[in-house]
Amino acid sequence: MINHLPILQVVIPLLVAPLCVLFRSPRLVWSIAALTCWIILVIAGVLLHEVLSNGVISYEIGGWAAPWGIEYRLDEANTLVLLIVSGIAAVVTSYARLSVEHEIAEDTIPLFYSAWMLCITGLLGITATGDAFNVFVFLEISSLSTYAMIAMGKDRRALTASFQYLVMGTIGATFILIGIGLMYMMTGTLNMADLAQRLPAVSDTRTIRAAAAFLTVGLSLKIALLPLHLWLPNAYAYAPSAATALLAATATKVALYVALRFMFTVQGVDFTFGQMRLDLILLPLSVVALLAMSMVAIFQTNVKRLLAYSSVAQIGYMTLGISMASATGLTGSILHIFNHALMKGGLFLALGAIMYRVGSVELDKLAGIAKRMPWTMAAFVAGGLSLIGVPTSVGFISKWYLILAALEKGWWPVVMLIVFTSLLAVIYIWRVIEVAYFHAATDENSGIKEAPLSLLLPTWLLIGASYYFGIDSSLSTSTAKLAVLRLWGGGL
Amino acid sequence: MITAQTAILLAITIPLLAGVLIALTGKHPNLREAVTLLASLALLLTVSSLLPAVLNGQQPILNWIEMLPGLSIRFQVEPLGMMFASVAALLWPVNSLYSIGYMRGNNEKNQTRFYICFAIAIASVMGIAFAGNLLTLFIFYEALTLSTYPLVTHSGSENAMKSGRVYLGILISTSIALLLVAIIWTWQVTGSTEFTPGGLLNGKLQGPAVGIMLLLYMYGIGKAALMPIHRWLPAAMVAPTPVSALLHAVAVVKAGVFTVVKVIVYIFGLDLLRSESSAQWLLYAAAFTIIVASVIALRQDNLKRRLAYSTVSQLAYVVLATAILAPLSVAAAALHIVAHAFGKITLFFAAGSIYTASGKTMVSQLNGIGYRMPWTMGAFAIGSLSMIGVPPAAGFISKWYLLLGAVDAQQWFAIGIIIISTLLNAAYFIPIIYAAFFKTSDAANTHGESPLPMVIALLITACLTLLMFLFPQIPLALAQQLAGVGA
Amino acid sequence: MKRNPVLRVITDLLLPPILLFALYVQFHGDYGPGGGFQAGVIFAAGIILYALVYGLKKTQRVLPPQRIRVFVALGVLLYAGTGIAGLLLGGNYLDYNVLGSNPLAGQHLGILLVELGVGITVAAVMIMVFYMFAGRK
Amino acid sequence: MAVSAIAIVRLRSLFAAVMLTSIYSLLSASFFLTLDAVDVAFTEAAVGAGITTVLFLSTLALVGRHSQESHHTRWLPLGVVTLTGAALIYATLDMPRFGDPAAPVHQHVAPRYIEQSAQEVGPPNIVTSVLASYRGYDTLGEVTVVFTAAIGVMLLLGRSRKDKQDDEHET
Amino acid sequence: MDLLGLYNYWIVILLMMAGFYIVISCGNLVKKIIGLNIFQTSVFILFISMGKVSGGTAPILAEGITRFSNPLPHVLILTAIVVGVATTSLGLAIVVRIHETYNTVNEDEIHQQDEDAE
Repeated sequence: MINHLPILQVVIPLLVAPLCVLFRSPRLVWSIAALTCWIILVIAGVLLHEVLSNGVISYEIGGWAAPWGIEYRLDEANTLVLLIVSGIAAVVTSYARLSVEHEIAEDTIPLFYSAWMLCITGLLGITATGDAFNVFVFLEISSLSTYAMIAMGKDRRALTASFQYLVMGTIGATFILIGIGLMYMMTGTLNMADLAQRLPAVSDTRTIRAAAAFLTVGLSLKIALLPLHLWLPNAYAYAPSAATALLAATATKVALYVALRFMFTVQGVDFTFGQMRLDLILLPLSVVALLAMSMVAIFQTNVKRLLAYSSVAQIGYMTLGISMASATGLTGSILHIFNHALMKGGLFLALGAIMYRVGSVELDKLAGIAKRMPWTMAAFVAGGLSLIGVPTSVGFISKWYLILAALEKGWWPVVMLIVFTSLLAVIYIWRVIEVAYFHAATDENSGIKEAPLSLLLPTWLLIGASYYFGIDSSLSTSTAKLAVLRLWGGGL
Repeated sequence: MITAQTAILLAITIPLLAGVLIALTGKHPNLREAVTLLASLALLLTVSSLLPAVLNGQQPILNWIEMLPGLSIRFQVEPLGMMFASVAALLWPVNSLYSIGYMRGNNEKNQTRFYICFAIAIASVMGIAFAGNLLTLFIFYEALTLSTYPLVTHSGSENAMKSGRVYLGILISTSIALLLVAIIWTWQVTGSTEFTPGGLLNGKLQGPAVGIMLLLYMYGIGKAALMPIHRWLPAAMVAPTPVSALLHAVAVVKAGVFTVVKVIVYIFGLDLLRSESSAQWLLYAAAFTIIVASVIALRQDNLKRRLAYSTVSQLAYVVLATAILAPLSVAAAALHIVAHAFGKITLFFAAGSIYTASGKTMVSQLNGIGYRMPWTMGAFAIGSLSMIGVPPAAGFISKWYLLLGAVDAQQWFAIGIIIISTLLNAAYFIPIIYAAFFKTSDAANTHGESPLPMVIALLITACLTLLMFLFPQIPLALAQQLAGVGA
Repeated sequence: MKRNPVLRVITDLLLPPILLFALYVQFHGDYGPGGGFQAGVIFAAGIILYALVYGLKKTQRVLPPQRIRVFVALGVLLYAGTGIAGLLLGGNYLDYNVLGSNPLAGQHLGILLVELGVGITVAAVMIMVFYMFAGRK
Repeated sequence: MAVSAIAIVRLRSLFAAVMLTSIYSLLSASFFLTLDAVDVAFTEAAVGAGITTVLFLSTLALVGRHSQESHHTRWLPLGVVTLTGAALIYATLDMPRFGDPAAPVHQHVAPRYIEQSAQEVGPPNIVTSVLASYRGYDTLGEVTVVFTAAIGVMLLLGRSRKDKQDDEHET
Repeated sequence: MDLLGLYNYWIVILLMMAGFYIVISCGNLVKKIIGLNIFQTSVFILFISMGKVSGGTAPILAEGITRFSNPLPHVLILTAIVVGVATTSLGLAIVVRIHETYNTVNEDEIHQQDEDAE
């Protein structure tokens, strides 16, 4: 069975999704979903171990050899992403029970979990596949389920947020489809490894350049890279809490991984940075994203929105690392994908717990909440410190590599930028902390109790992980470095 | 007997453990404070158990986890760290005693949070003192900032919040914006962040880069309060007095200058700085801070604020001493860290004692108070003498070595600064003592001395100030070891 | 429309051929154009026509939404399950060669099952979606 | 086709727009037919002209037929569209000519489907072979997408308005 | 240069852009979905065009025919059409819900209502 794990990773949640529809009891469906997620986490762990010890795993679906059939191709880069997605999925699903019962009408809960599992299936499928068109198909699975989940938010603005995301997401997906189509047109193949071999011969053509451009724009929409981030703040702010946590920690990361895969493996470093000079486009966008979005975050009054804008800014760090076009920079990016998933996931889970008790995440409703929910707020503080990049947290590790990469290049302004945006993070995190800790509690808040254990435990699991990997980063950094070597191909 | 490695680990875990226990016993004040006191004594024992080995020239090392590839959390007990740790460990029990009196006497809220944060801050101080490389130091440096933030904003008032923002803003932003960058740059240049005798950067970095690196470090270490990044220190005065005492005598500011000395001695190395003209600015920056801060102190009527600006100028002494770059002056810097700690904590204890007993905070209100609170004001006088640098107080020793070092290095400019600032010190301390003992009080004051624990505490620190003058052997030996000059 | 006898008669006449045609498309996909997807759509179109003429209530009495919901899931399960079957019989996922006695027979069976899965899901989904929209009035 | 597309841009009546979309769909279906894509044509006719139209009409029945035009500035969208179009035109410049049998698409991967599928898979309809077997996994994904859409629609429209109001009264 | 061979593509691009323009410029949500539909359908045509081989026939094996059009794009587009209809139905479902809660499907009016609510 062990050699079938790559496909089982994706197909198990895919099978569970329709199963969810067949049952009526929310609890039962939740148990199945949670169990599934832990199983796929174990699978992802085994796969990562396999990849680290034995190298790339290729799995031919249907028994048809690539490029005729569809191939799953696991290397250090995407297995790490698989681990992130399934790990976050496991923790967040465990957390979801109460939060979902609280925010979603009871009779639709089985359907909600079905969408939930589909979203996870989609994300895993995108990550595992070695086929360009398959990426598109699974992207749509995850996107459609995401639209549906976002629309389930209690606030009516959830509907418009979902619609906006649907329109922008579909445009993005169609752009990706055009990009893939143009590449197919010039090479006759859809398999990524095969594309990588055949592209150099035609990389001089205008068609391929346009293809790369369309792919990049389409993926940037999904990554929420400025200025294509417009869908994200509303979507994150009004989606159900559990869904926000799942999406914030995984969706944009997976899209970014796909972008990396195309930039590095498929098109190759020489093409992406030598011919297209993508670094020249990414650099200013990342800089603006970091600065502008951090500042916008400071002025938000809804904490979920605040963190959403912070996410857009943090994506800027990841693209900044890529734009340096150096091994250290890319290591920083990949590490930040991993690290940011942990901390943002933890932060949104803490917010979900607050939502569960307070019923709102507006800043002025949180006055003095730290007294009532000390553990939840402690988790928020810990996550916030990680976002700032305080040492022993994962945020510090990412920042270390990014600054190191900028220093290697001698890009002092970029060093200053990274540092400055960390300070902006201090401001927006501290606004929340001050209100929660030092403002007197309002009368409404006087009866609020600490969040139940089933919400606290998963939250602290992620926060704990974000400190574990901050103190002992050997596992994450070594995997990230191997992933960089793999992505870079022979050029390093 | 426990091994040195265990002792290092214990020194950090005892206060942390105490924090947990305090949290658990928060509902029972007596038990909670017993925990604090016991833990502080246990820490004192642990730290002193390390002393003999260090005096014998050993430097116990403990490598903990590898945080980044090739970069672990590492502890190494060298003379300066030993000195710093001993001072902190010695003053924690005293400060705890004092805190109990103060917090109860003023009926402060959130006392449990206070003691927890205090314990964590002490753990961070131990981590800073024993840090074996820059990364470790940085981690505990940030932990110290964060754990003292709730102490500064303790009262929760609008004013406290504002000051808290200044405090956190300056300390976090300088450390992340400058210190972290400097550390990563060092790592990029040398592939290491370890404290190396003779200087890690020596021979690896030349030219103006040295000056820039020095700039990053010196202003990155915001806790050393070099002007113009000193503002957090007066702002932090909104905190309860035991915190001010801790911040200004033991933990935070000393962590700052301690880091400055360590960076200059072990990261740059005296030779490198001496040979680079781009690094000479430090001396003048320190001199500027000494004079300006003293002048400002002279004009403060609020006692705690006057003490705060006095601290700013005294910290700059340490920096100045180090910047002279002579072995003797480096020893003086180390000594001054200790001497100032004892003296300033006494002064703050006295200020808190005055506030608890009489509610007074202004210098102009203190006429004749010496008769009502003889012990407190007596101790205050001893502390002041130490600040000015007059025998029989500890301050004299460090100032003496400072002068020796300056003469040795023929830094006439520095000598001039020292003399002027001594006069200024005298100008802002002597009037207080004079008013307290020789002026008659204008209002009908009925208060007496403050609660007994506070009086005991401040007497202990005053005695320590005198004792260090009389028996300076141990700190002297450590300081000489650090500077590499024979006893 | 419910009262228009002409429409009713035409619907009655048309419905069986439409459903039959759907089945033809479903199983003839191997040889000519068509397959599960098209068949599903045509089947659904038939039902929708019926619903338009006879009303939603009556249609739902014949095909209750609950049952459709089961079919929605069933199709996907059939498809994915076929893949698992291949896996259990020693091949890779979705490898049909191992399903039959020889590869060609296996492929034939596999494609049949898979197309059936597609057909069921697509028909069920289309009917379901229509129910949902029509049910909002 | 072009006419119908541009007419949709100008039209205010949503009903007419939907009808034109349907016609557009049918036209493209016939276009597919001329391009030898019989399966695609069949599907496009059934889906684009059939199901999609029904869905649009059901929606219109619920939301009303007329579109009020908003007074946005038209320059930004026009700019974006022109840019995208220009990028695509640029892309076409190096494309293989339409119908060229020597184009790379016909040289790699596809020949095996045409030559081997009869022996390897069986059905004479190559599209079916590729769809269900060679790239069967994509089709599984496709079915899952349809399933996802159904889940989404059921989530959104499954509860009647009355249920929801009851719910809100409770909380 | 034989530009005539590209003429076909250009028409497709024109259509595509018309759809795209509807999506991003129209304030009416239903019309946006219509635009998406047209946009996607045009992309399908682009794909199918590249699969065409002059003189080829539909890729159904039969006696005596040796020249087939490329079946792979057909397969891809079959999948893409389905994805398209799935997106459309979900999008319309959201539109219906938006209409129920806001009583309008015009983007500006929705925006206005949200701002008034705040």
